[in-house]
Amino acid sequence: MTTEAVVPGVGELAARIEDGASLAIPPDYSNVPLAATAALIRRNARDLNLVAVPTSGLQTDLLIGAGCVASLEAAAVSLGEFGPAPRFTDAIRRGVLAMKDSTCPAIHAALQAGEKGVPFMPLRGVLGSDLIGRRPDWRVIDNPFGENDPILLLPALRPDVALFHARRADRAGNVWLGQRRELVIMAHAARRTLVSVEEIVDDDFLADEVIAAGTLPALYVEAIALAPGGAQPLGLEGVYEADRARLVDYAEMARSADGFARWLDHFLATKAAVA
Amino acid sequence: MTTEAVVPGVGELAARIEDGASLAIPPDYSNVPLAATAALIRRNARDLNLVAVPTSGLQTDLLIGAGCVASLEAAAVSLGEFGPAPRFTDAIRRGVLAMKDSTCPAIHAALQAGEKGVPFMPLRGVLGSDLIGRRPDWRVIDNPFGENDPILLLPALRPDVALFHARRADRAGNVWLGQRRELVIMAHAARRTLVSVEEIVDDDFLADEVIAAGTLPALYVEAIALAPGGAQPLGLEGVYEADRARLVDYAEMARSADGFARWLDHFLATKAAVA
Amino acid sequence: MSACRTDELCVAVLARLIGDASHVAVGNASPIPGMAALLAQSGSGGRVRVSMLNSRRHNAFTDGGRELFDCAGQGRIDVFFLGGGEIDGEANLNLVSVGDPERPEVRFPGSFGSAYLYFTVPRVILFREEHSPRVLVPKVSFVSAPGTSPDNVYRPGGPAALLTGKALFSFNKNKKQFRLESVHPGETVDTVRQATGFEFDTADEVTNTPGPDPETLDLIRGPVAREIGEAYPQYAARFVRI
Amino acid sequence: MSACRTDELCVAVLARLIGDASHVAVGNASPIPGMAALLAQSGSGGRVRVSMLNSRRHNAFTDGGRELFDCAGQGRIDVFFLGGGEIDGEANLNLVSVGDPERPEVRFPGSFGSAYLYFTVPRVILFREEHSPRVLVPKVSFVSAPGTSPDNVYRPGGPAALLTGKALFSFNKNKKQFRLESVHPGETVDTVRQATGFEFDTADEVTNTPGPDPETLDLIRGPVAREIGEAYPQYAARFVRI
Repeated sequence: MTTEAVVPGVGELAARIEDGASLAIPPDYSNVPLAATAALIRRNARDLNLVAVPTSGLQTDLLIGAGCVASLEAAAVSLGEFGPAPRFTDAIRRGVLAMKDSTCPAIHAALQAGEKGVPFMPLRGVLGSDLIGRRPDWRVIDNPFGENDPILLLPALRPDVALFHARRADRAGNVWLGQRRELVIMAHAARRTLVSVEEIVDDDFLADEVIAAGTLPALYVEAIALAPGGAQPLGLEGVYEADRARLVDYAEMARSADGFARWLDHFLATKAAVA
Repeated sequence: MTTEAVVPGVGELAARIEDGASLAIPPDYSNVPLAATAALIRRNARDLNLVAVPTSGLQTDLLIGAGCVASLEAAAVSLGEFGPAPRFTDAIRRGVLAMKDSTCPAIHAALQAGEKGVPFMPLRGVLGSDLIGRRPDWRVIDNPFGENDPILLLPALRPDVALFHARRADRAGNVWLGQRRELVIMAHAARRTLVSVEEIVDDDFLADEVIAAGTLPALYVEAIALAPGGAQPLGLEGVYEADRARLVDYAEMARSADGFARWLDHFLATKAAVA
Repeated sequence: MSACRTDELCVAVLARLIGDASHVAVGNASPIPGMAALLAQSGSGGRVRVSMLNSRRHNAFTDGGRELFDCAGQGRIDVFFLGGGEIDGEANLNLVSVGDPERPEVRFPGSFGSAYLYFTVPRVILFREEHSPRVLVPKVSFVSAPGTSPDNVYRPGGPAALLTGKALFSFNKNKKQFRLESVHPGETVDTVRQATGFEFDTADEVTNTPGPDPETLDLIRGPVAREIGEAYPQYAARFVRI
Repeated sequence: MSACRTDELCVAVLARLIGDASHVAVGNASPIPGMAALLAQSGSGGRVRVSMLNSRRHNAFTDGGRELFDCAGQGRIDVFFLGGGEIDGEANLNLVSVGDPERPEVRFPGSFGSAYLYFTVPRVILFREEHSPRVLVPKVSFVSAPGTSPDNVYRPGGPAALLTGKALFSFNKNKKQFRLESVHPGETVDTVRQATGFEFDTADEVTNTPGPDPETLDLIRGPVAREIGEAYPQYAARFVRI
């Protein structure tokens, strides 16, 4: 409808994420909002409750290392081919991070429950996993349609905020996501959605039925900020490749708190320069 | 992968739908496979258990009038602006159709349960509706995450076959559906999916990320048949408009069994001519 | 008040009932609610978001048939319109059948999304132009969607008002009763009572339903009628006058 | 049998284990299973469908992150690969941590989809190149995904085999036990037993794991290695020789 959704920059996105908010974030291979993450660290965000959809990597490791995170729900956290996520691993080993270990389809299903406005979603599998004993918020019931057939129920996830980076938005606030439909569900399930984008274009994404098929309507989007290179040093499919050298550096440097601080300083400086 | 999915015509689709099968079909505004429906009637299909996703109109009325239907699950059946569905209404009033009245989101949710391979899906609302008393397959339980909080559970729908018409398929069997994602869920939930299309093209829909975002992968598609005009006399978005005169005729003629038979004869003859 | 037809009056009244909702959704086969939504949007300077299922232009949904319902479940739809083959005095809606459901005397198309949206959309406006004892019955023969629910039932939504071709009622969910608020031109409390199969409360002062002012009527007959033509071509002709 | 490296041997063995599955899926960070899937596809004349999450070319999913799991829930995936930081003799997998989970000595990335896919995919092939008492433990410290389940638990899937850099085991779910089927070149039953932290059964005749024939090895070092480069550029170089 209007261009009210467009805000000046990722700083404005970060300002809209309150301390203590539950924050849904994408997996490392998809639309990671690292410019907005730098802004969150710069504004000294605290006590965030991260929900990785369904895994995370550099973004979560940065936020943990910078002291922004109170709790984390994830099916996994790692830097993928670059190795373990050092600040995550360190925080877990020191017992300073409230970790809610999950499994990928459980996070997807719980977000779908949030999307549908139902209080829970059933999921097959998982029974007998030690994950269940550490998730007092999960329930196992006997399938009401079966007999002696236990099944896991997951409470709906409705994160306060979904935050991700995308290639393109139009001026009405519609965001093209293509096949990255986990981000669509994330936005539907979250109460508010904030998006950084590579570019804001004049087309109306909903007017073209082919584009519309991969578009998250503005209806779900509270604010959009322009952030070219907003996923770097991670890659953004179809736009830029990951900066492998910087990621190798991270995996190495972040093994110590000092090394992490040095990498982070450089990262914040780089992001500040382009913001 | 291969072009094995492409079969000679809608007759071959109809041959793959066994008598007694449960058959998921789209709403009247979206991709109605009327050429394939004519083929089903021509092959004298019997005892079909229709699942309208979530409503239906002309297609269901034709199949009922031609004696192909044993039962029907639907949130509504009507010819929309053209009035009530006469053969449906007649069959209900004579008590010869096993009707499972539902509500739109219940059918969507039950198909999502089928899509996810879970035995049921919860749904808010509906409590206190007389629909529930007539659906012994539905259950009301107390929300395990709440207290004194009744909630409806719907058993998963996994139709034997999903049948619909689409604009385009590629030679690998990928089908472009755009925003008609109820058809994607229908295909995921059904054990087998049969599709008639306006055209089969040489492109690879999965190679183009913008097209891919609206594409049902061949993985879910058992057979595709070319059927230009395959939704007529209903319309197909972006391709042709509904033939309003023929629909007005139908609404009028089908009020009697004789009139229905005359309209049907003409319809079958027309469809045979182009098949 | 300008002289206007009943359907034009209904468009104006429904638009007032939409008020400053941020998101109003309109189901299929609902041209008058659709026009009302467009009128409300126009009056709000575009701030009211309209999702009209029959429309391509006024329909931002991209996720298939379930999106309307999921969106309502998320609490993102403020106003929706429902009707019914029968509506009773407790705001129960019947969209299924009259008589024994196994061999009904009358069969309606079916419940559509009513059994869900009546619970999940905060303000559901009931609209049925026919105002007769056949439609407005003492007790519906089949409850597609109940007007009220026990306190322990999750129900953020429910009926806010009932508009017919003769009158406007509000609904009091504690009393489970409609209250006659205003009668349309040519009607009185008595003619409305005669045409209504259920008991209802009456406002202390039942007014005449105010019609659209000349500017609003121009909007209805001009841009709004032309705009609805995209979704309901057969309806536009009925309204366009300027 | 041609002289080949252990990783090349593993590709060949995994491809044989895939057999004539109609749909094999490969998770992230799984280049050797990915190569095996491509090899099996090539051997089947393209009939084996491969869904490799890391790939764009060999990945038909268009519905976002949940599609792999939904697809498995629908029964449309026949073979999947899992590994683990720890694997015990009952085929329990640990992808979470070693020691008290509140203050673990070792933290792995997390369970990913293992707790679900181990139940829903009929033939799960366990693959871990490192074969040591550290990985193959008597009892995992944390069960991400159990190897077996009570009879009343819905479980169409489970472990079919375990391949390491030293040996191939089958799994008997009734005995809840691995059975050593073959040892790789340079290994014996004894060296394998020494490197394994859990008890296992042995086949009546433990054979030498057959490696790829020359044609297969050419495929691995040629088209398959080049093809995996699209998904795992850093891996292709390690394999391409022709």
